[in-house]
Amino acid sequence: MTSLALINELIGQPPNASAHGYQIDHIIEFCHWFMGALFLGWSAFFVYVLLRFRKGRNPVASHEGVTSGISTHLEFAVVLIEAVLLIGFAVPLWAKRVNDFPPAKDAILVHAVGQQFNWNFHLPGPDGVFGRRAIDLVTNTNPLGLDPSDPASKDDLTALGELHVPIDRNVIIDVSSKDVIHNFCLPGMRIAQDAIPGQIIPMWFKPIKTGQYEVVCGQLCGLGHYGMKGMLVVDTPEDYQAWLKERMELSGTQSAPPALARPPGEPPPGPTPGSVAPPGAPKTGKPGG
Amino acid sequence: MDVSSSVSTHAAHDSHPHDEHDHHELSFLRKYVFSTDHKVIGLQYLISGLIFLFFGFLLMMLMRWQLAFPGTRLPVIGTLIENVLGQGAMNNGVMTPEFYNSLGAMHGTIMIFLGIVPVAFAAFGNFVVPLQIGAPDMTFPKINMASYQAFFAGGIVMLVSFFVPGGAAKGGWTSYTPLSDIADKGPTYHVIFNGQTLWLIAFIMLITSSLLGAVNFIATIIQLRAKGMTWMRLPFFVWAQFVTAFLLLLAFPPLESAIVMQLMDRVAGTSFFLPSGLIVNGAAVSISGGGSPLLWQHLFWFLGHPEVYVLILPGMGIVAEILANNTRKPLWGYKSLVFAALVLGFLSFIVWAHHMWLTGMGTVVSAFFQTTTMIISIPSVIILSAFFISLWGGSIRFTVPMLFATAFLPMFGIGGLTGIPLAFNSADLYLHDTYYVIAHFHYIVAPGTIFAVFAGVYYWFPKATGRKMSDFWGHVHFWPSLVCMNCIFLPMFLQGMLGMHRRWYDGGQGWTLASEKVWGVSGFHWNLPISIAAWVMGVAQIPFIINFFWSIWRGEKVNDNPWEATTLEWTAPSPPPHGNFLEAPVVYRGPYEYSLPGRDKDYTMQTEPIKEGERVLHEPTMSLGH
Amino acid sequence: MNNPPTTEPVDHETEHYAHDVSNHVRGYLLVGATLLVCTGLTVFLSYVNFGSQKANIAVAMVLATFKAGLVAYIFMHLSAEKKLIYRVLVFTGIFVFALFWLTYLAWYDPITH
Amino acid sequence: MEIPYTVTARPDTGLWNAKVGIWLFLASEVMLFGGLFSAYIFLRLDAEPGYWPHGLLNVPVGTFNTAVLIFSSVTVVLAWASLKMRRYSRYRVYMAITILCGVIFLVVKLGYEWPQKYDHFGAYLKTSSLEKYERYLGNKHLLAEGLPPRVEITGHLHNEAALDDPKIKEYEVGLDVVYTDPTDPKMDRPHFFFVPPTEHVATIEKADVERATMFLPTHNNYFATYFTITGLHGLHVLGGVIVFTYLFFFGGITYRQNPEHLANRVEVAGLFWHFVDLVWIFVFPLFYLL
Ligand code: HEA
Ligand code: HEA
Ligand code: CUA
Ligand SMILES: [Cu+2]
Repeated sequence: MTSLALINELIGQPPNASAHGYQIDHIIEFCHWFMGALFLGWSAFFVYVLLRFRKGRNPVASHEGVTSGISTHLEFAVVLIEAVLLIGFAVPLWAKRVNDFPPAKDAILVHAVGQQFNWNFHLPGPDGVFGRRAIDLVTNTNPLGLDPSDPASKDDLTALGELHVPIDRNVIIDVSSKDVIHNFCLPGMRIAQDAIPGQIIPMWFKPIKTGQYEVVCGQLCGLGHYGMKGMLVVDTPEDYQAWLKERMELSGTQSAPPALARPPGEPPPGPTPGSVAPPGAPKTGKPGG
Repeated sequence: MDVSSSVSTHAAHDSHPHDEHDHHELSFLRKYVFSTDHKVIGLQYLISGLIFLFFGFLLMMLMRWQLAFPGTRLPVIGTLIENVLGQGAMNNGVMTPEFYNSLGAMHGTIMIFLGIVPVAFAAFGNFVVPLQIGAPDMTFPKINMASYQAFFAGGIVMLVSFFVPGGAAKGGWTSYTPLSDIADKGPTYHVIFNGQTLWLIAFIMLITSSLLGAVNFIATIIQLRAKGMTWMRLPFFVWAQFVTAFLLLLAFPPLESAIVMQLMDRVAGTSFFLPSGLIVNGAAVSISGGGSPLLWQHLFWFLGHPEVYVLILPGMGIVAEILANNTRKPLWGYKSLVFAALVLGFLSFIVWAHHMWLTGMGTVVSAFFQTTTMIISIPSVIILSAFFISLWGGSIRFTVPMLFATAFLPMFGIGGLTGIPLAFNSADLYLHDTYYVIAHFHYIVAPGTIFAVFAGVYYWFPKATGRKMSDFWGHVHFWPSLVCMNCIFLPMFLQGMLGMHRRWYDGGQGWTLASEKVWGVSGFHWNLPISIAAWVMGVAQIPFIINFFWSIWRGEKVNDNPWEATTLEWTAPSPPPHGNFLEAPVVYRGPYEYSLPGRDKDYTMQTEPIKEGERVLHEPTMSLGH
Repeated sequence: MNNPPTTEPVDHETEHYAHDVSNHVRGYLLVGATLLVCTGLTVFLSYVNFGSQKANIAVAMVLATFKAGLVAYIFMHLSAEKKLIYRVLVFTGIFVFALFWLTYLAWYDPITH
Repeated sequence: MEIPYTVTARPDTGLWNAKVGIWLFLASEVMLFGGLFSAYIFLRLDAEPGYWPHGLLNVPVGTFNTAVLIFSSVTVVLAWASLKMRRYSRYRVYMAITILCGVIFLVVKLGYEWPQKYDHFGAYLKTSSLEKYERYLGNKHLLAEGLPPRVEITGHLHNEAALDDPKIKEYEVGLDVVYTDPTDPKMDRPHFFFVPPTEHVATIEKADVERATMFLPTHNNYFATYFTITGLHGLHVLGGVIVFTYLFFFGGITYRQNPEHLANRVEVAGLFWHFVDLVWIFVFPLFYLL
């Protein structure tokens, strides 16, 4: 699956590293060919006309000017090409992005929660179940508010800023935010998604090249916006396992919050907060996981 | 003998032509400050708008320093600003991130709402529209004055906001919630005197001003057209203003409602745009919650998109007038131009969500908005094609206004064309909020609309003052501006394609992706040539400013119709007296009767009666009334 | 089209209209009374159980629309208004509708997996 | 040149200037209230069950105010009609009544309805505590009836100091009548007549409370929209009253110069007034009744 995005490379787009990315590059490419043709065509016409009909060369103007209907054909062609781009490429591509999520059981599942100015990642661990998170448990050492009393959270992994995924596996990331709107943007993977407080919106991609990829926060989120950088590391399966192990050990020591007994009157652990919209939250973004 | 010279001889100037009941001289204040005369108001708008435009540019020149040399002292000016605005803005002469964000938000806001809208819409609309339709004034002169005053007050509040603790608004010109809802709410929070709240208050004033202006424009065009000025004899500029006024009239109020709600959120503690469970700085925010951040975005872009056509339509109108005049032939496809402008206006209300592709939109809605966005590009293509084709067969005079109008065409073309990839949400996955978007719209508003504005200033200057601006200095202004504009904005496409994002205080210095090279220079290092071009651009405006003021008093005197144009404003004396026309004009023909065959002059005024036996070309008709 | 249409004001038209007005007064009173009755009805019906909240809202909105229509049509003289005003209002109506409906669509078209 | 068509209609459009102007302005007003109502609709649709309160406003007073506005709409047309028939003194009478109606509306709104709300108290309970207050809430009964649950207890706050003083650990609330007998089917729907809070004082522990405030805009999105929309509507009423007062006192000057001109002005002001009435026709059921 090589990219044939010539123009894109020419104007500086870095190489694509995800399975679907070449399609995105193609549509950008087609657009640029189309725009380039229009631009060059009209520019040539424009320059010719300016020279040919300048006052010195053509002292008397013609009242009628152009009488042929050529421009109508041209406009029709534009409509046609735009329609093809739209119906043939853009709409199906988007449908694939947002409707055809790969089955969750075979995919790497991650929750990404934005905050000023960092990304928190939450992985379900070996049991595949995300532990409960609650707002009132949020502290500096427990930025996600993970509930240690929830059995499902025992094996969960959290990471700040850096996320590892294995190559050639589908990755589904549920994106949300604790404070303001951020945007989880992976230029290398040709994917991005707003992180909106009160909502959880999933996105997915399949990395096909190992390496390090910057996660950009693509939405103004305050004074540290410019430095809100995450890192996505695409590992070989072995390296990925090593990373998991390392995280596991770490969470066993420092980063895990002290195990508290559930305070009296506290309801039994429910689903992950955030995976159920809080009261009043817009109902977009179905429960994740 | 043609009508223009018969009604507007210079002798007639002295015979005080207007209404009998105010023959005493007006005081200076009534004449220039609290004037109800549309021409004076137009000029007030023009001067204040240009000053704001220049001010907005100054802000950007500051930002360009930070982008080119992140974290380095800004010589002299840095210390100056530090002394005026304090350490929150400049720390030891180095710009703070807060101040950078303030500058960005205020650059966007000021350029759009205090610069281009007042100049392109309000100033030219006020000055030119009544003259072009043969009206004595606007329908509601007092409301017209109120409109200017509301604008002025709004501008002052906007400027004042730089001086309150915490500085001016920092949330971008889009003021997305929750960021803007919670902005400035630190320990020193004052309910009113903080940047974001003042931004909102200023906006209410600006919206009021625009609404009053829009009502006035539409009513004037409907009611005060001269005898014989049928809809299809209106100059295209008037049509453009007509559609623009409708956009302002109907798209602004929903934003106003959103502004009121954000104001309530900030001042009264409501949660219109705040969902439950927010944690800011590690602490839960005490609010009722249950609001929606996206509601703001919908209401904002419901205005935001029509607004961009507010920025471009008047420019297109100005360019149309100047093209016809300087090619000495009628605009090609007048009827399709009018039709395209109307369609553009209508559709601009139903494309807004293309600014929200990444907010989690499903297939159905995004397909709808992609389709409408594609469709709306068609009328733009029609308009631009008609302009290009209009050049064919002309006898093109490259006067200074014409230079700017000519440059407008490809510049708008580049800006418009690069809107197309953005319109596909899948392509926008990559391009959203990168410098590609910045380059896209600046090509339209900066070398596009600003050039149209310059063209208009040079073109109608003789009507407003009786004098002409210098051609030589006009050229000195034009060529460097054209070159600089492209040096500023072309490289931004490259930066955007690299993945560099907008609103980056460090200009990408801390990012690996910005260290990739494109065309031999890394993305980050492209900032320097861009900034230099921007500063040179600033210098290139000096000839214009000097030329402008010098020509008001010292420019070459010219007759009432120096460009040998056909539309009605050129039948009035220069400058037109109160009440505009010495006699009510009567219109007999279309707006662009240039180079009619078998005449000794190559232009025929709209007021010139149809000669007996004259072959009347097919004239399109249309009725909006009754 | 090439001869300028007349734009002189015509006086007799308004005179004629003024004469008509006295006949309308009874109508205005009647409409006022209808509006009051409808208000009472709205209040009353809101305490009647139509099965669901939605149904109650629908009933109230139908009545409100009817009342608003009366105000607009009779009190605001839309019944005798010129086409131009209608056009402005039709477009306004379309845009408000677009604002509600398209936002509604976007609101309930979520991405899920 | 004078500005034409200020009084008489332009033949080809059939309209005089201010008529065009006011309708354009009203079109923009439609969009303004459209924006606000869209907020109402979406916030309400999104509200969790129990979070969009019902029956907290005083319906008879609201009905009275509605009637006042409708009545004033009639008098303002009559004022205009009197001018058309050139009966100036009658015009003054109708105008005076209209102004009076506007003032009554505002006084009732600002002097009675709003303060009554500021004086009322509501406490949202934590989900985990709902069970504990079941005897006030009657949620089992509501569930059986298929009605949305109650998650809030409202009434008169007896110890107002509790609002600010963290040392006080509970609220003492003189309950609204609903909470005294929550399972009575009569309580399933709001009452028409306003019933003041009872003497039955309940103690609500702060630890069980999610959020408690007086009925201010901050209390919940219902009150946020209520105060914002009625506030903006109130400003419009105020604007109308000011214009009418001007026309009442200074209309005579215009009338003597050209009675038709005054009639037009009254018509324009009246159009605005009817619009304000029209907005209220929607506000009333949406906030008071549903
Ligand atoms: C006046 C301003 C203006 C105009 C006219 C336009 C016009 C268009 N815009 Fe743009 N746009 C903005 C101002 C403008 N825009 C701004 C300010 C933003 C950013 C806001 C922000 O987030 O801060 C933006 C952002 C923006 C986005 C969102 C991007 C993002 O945030 O990710 C999109 C997406 O669809 C878009 C699309 C379009 C389209 C399809 C057009 C079309 O209407 C264009 C149609 C025109 C053509 C198709 C050109 C036709 C020309 C020819 C056929 C001839 C060519 C010949 C030669 C070149 C010689 N614009
Ligand atoms: C109409 C709108 C408009 C205009 C004209 C401009 C003009 C310019 N803009 Fe701006 N810009 C915006 C609207 C506009 N911009 C918006 C909306 C944003 C987004 C803000 C946000 O992120 O929220 C933005 C953001 C933006 C950025 C991105 C910042 C960031 O994301 O961090 C940059 C970066 O270079 C930039 C640069 C420039 C430059 C160099 C010009 C130059 O082209 C300026 C040229 C100006 C002139 C040439 C002035 C001429 C005037 C005179 C000569 C008058 C003098 C006469 C008298 C005093 C009588 N702009
Ligand atoms: Cu987070 Cu920008
Ligand atoms: Cu847009």
